[in-house]
Amino acid sequence: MALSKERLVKIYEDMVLIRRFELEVEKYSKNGTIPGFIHLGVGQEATQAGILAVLRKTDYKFPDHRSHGAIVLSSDPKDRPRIMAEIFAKKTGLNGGRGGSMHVNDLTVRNMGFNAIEGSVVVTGLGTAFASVYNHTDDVTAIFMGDGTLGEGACHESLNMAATWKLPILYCVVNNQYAISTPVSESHPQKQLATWADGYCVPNEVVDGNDVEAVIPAVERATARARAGGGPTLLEFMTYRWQGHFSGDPAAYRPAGELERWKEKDPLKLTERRLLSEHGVRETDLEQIQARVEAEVAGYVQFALASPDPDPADAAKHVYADIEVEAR
Amino acid sequence: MALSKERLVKIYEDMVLIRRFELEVEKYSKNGTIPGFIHLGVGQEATQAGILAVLRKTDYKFPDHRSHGAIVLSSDPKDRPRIMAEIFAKKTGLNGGRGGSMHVNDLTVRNMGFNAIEGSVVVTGLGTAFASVYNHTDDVTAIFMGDGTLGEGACHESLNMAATWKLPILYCVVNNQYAISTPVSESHPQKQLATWADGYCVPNEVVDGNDVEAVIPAVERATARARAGGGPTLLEFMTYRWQGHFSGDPAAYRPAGELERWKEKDPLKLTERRLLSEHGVRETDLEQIQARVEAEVAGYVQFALASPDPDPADAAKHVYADIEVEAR
Amino acid sequence: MSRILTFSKALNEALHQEMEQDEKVFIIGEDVAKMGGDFGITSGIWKRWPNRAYDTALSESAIVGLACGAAVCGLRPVAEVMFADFIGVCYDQVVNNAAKLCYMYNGQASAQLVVRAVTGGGIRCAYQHSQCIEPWLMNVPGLVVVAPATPYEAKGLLVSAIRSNNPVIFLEHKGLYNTKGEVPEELYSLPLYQAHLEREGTDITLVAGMTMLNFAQRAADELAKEGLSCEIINPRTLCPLDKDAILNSVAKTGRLVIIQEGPKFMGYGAEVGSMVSEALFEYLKAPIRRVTSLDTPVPFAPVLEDYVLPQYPDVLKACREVMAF
Amino acid sequence: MSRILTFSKALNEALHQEMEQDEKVFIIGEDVAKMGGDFGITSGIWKRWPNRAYDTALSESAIVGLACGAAVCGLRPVAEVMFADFIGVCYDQVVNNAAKLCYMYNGQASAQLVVRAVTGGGIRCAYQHSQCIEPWLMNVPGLVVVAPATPYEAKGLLVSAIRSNNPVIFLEHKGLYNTKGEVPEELYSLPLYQAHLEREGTDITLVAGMTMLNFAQRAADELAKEGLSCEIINPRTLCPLDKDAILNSVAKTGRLVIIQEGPKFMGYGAEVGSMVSEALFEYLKAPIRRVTSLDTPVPFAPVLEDYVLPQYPDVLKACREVMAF
Ligand SMILES: Cc1ncc(C[n+]2csc(CCOP(=O)(O)OP(=O)(O)O)c2C)c(N)n1
Ligand SMILES: Cc1ncc(C[n+]2csc(CCOP(=O)(O)OP(=O)(O)O)c2C)c(N)n1
Ligand SMILES: [Mg+2]
Ligand SMILES: [Mg+2]
Repeated sequence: MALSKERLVKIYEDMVLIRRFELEVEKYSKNGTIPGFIHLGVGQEATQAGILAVLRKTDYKFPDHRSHGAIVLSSDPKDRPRIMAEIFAKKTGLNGGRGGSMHVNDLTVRNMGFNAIEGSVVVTGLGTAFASVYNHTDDVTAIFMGDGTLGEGACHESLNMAATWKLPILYCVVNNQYAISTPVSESHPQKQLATWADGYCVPNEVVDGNDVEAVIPAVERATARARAGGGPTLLEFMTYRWQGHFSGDPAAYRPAGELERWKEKDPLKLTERRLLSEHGVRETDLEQIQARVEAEVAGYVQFALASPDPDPADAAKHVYADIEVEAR
Repeated sequence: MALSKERLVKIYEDMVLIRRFELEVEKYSKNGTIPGFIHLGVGQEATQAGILAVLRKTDYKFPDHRSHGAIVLSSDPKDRPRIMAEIFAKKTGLNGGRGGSMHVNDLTVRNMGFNAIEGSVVVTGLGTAFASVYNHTDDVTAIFMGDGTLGEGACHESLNMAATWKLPILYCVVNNQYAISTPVSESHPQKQLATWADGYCVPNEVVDGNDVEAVIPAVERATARARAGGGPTLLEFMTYRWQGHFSGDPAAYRPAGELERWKEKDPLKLTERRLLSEHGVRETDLEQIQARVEAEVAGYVQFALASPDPDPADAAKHVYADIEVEAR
Repeated sequence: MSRILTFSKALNEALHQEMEQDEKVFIIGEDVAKMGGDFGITSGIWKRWPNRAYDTALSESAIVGLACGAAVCGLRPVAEVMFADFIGVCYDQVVNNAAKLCYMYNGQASAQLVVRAVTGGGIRCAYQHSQCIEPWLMNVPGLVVVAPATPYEAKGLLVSAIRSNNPVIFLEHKGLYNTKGEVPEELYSLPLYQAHLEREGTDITLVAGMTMLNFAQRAADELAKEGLSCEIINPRTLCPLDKDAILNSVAKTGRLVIIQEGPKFMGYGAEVGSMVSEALFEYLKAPIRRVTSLDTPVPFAPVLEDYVLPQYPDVLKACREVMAF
Repeated sequence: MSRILTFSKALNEALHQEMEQDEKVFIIGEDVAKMGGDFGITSGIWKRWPNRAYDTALSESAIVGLACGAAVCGLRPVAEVMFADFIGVCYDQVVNNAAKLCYMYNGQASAQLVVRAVTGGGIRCAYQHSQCIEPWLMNVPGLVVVAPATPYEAKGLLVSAIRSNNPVIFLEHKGLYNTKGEVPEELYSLPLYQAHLEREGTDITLVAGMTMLNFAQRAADELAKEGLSCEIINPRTLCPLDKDAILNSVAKTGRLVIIQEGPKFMGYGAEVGSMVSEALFEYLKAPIRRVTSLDTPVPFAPVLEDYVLPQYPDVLKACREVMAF
């Protein structure tokens, strides 16, 4: 079933927000304002926005290293400037600037954050799902993981245990065709990664990750199953990252024309066309949305730029829950 | 196709050897002569003898912690007493007594030994298989692994890589129903573990592990495929260990009657019946074999008992390939 | 009321009593539920709390990972990885996840879990079942490493470990399981991060925990006959270490012998020695001595393993040398 | 003939030249073949030897496990695990397998492999991409840990690591990749297990490797102006450590400052300090000092990371204190 105009418009705005956010991050990363590595999700907006559109605030969310979009959408709008500030390494960041791009967490909305070791959150997620069952709640755990991450042994231990215990987990495999420079076909034997879950008798689907109207129903099916005690589901979202692995990677490993072909499947354009042709939305409406979002994100950047650096001595805080370590 | 009388007689003798060997080890473990932990393979003789009957001397063999039988059969008969001596912690042991029951290796016959971390040899085996391909030989790598061991993440990394690169590996999953006290059904979601390999597009079979005439053809199919460049195969051998996990474990976790039911499927009895009914072998022939093997194994024990302890200072040898570490 | 219990039974009692008074506590690991653990430490728990005791597949990363996630949700997992050597396969979860969660969450949540593991040599189980893995974990800020030496400590420290909001690696030396000692029936706890002054003395400080404490006590008795007075410090918590307890003692005695199982090079005795020699340069009357295992893997044959592990006479020799200096 | 090369290029040249002269050498890891490695260290190899360069899935245990098996068959794998922090996920293969194979095989075979990994902080990559993981590996008999400090060492030590019959963990500090120095064109090797005397001096011994060597040299220059003469020892191989080189130097100077990135507690400086204070008790004129990181994880924000990492002024301060003692 197609989405209502209202819902599709809302999700379109979410996708525009992700795109905008990423392009701003790219700009300030390239000009050296943002320290460290940055992994951008441009091209993957439909997967991130679609999943977050279904998840509840109380569901446990484990983003991966390419999840700025999911992180922004999971947080309360008032906190979103602080996500940009975190990426900018500022004191006002959601985590006081100690984590940065790869590590933004927000426990108030159960964004459990990413541990930069690929595969690690895939087993950590067993624990939040376990807690839901232990506490008799119907919260699900959604884990973002790339196609490459599927190579890690931790993924097997997680799927095996989740399948055996029927834990409420969504394995959101974002297949953007590459792990850094390595194409999926060179690191995995399956034609579709989703079929890997067959080996564990875990329901799985291949989903067009660029089409929110494909993403949302699939995620709804999976969350419904999980909340009903039906156990885990693995969803493989077929999509593509427009930039290199990290901001700055020339991505020379991509065959000529590949990027262009995928750009024709731009998730934003796809939804724009639907809104215009099927929902009677006008170009000007879309332009208004884009303008509003642009201003919104510009505000995040302003906030981040205007924010102070962390207090150096904060670096010695919270190593342990109860005792202090020696500071300088 | 059924095995020839000669071959079946030979393999029967191999199985009797394993049974005999294990019972002697149990005896000297129980009376305290053998130090450390012992894991016995009584009941699993057909799987071990069947696999070893097909493997070549040049094939790489990775036994597991319950593989005395496979270890004995892989070694040159003249070296077999030294295997018993190794288990007895003697200087004359194949490894000078430094390894013992779980760690007997014999590089002269490419028994690569076991690393007591479950799942570890499953990835190490990638390397011997890789070397076969690198060196353009058709040697296969056979890895023994229990049903429980399949829980380790390393197994996933191994199967994924072997399937992607079509490495010549036999994953010999010895399903004896338990991992220590935990039944397979409580740690794995599949009805048959073999189907786990479907998730990697790896050919797999469920095999009656108590019937050498089922084991041998299955292993022959798998080795033929591997030698021909067809990649890995996973074989699940359905069998049962008669004793507890380790010698001394009362195995209170077993439902009443289970052991008895499996004893009716005694791999030795099964083959005896065949030899008597289908191959015109006489009781007395079987008794001669049993007597010969008994004397043989008694010889191993005599050798082990008569052997001296290692020289203590040898403990400091071979930490590094080229430099000595400080001794006492 | 206190009675004589084995180290194993003391641990088991601690688990039962903590399970009783905090429903957020659960146990998970291989064979810990129905069978009650490879070493029987968790026996009886599954019978009383079938929904709070979980047997798992052989998946140590999943066990520790699950514990991390559950802990962040407010539960108090007590995970077992059987032999401490197996921490190798879940090392990433321990050092890159559990150890850093409190820091990553700015103190808003933390990996309030316990990983129980059986450490040390002596039972002829060779290379991968006999190691003292403490040093693998002691350069990792955020981790707590606890190592009890007596049944009394086993119960009191395990209770504190479970209640701690930090990830605690709780090391149980297999050589201690059958040792006996006085243990109060009632629920009690012993403070983490505090060493215990086992015996006061004036001539030499002996730092020794787990099975090595017994060496220290025997040596102190024997040397007492020679008119030598040993002070014994049992670290109890290896990391973060109770530096003051050790420094105060050595400041008094001026001599230090560290008795530690496990390879000498980069063993925890290295930190103790450096810390003391830096802080008490002018107080030291003799060079610090470390009594340790050889820098080799642990072999199987008794004569070989014994050759590698620290031996009691080594302790006497070290003490006499330090005094003779 | 020698020219100025970067540390990265020197490593790359070592790989090319060893690949050329020994067909048993191959490289394996994530993105090491077609892309030439995340940091470009393996670039050009796949083009020249397409059958000896392997891109893998994200499977570090499989990478190291495969390397172990292939090594035992006589090949010489050079594996890369990218960031050294990732050794956490294949730790078991490194410490329980590679490190022990020579011992388990009674010297008949060994894990003659190299695991290359990028260690250290400074590039704002936070908790799991910035650690100095040396201490995770230094209490594990059988392992060799090598840590070059200059392009010249990078090439010569990598060549020796590849030729070594021991498992060598080869640590490349990310802060050094772009540093430049003289590197001979021809194939040469530098001995493992030998420290290098970087500079002779009489007042203080500075032990410093990798990026810390630069701190030591700057400090030595600056202190020279104050009439202070520093001797600098660069360990090169952290484990097994060249104890004699350090002892000979401190026996002469009587003073020791260890400069080490990574947490202080149980860092390798702890072993150096204990070893020296035990052996040279009567020679030491002042307490040993360790300049290290704080005992915390490594945070992201530059001001935070800099606060945690050892800073150059700390070195001067330590040296002056040691002299003033
Ligand atoms: C255990 C581990 N190995 C390797 C890395 C380095 N690394 C970071 S992202 C990445 C590629 C991941 O690919 P994929 O899972 O497909 O996610 P994508 O980058 O395509 O979104 C690699 C190899 C890591 N962070 N952790
Ligand atoms: C990584 C690791 N985890 C746990 C153990 C302890 N352990 C040894 S054997 C075993 C059970 C293995 O079961 P299975 O693989 O089915 O083999 P079986 O004993 O039934 O032959 C366990 C848990 C180990 N040796 N290594
Ligand atoms: Mg990808
Ligand atoms: Mg089994």
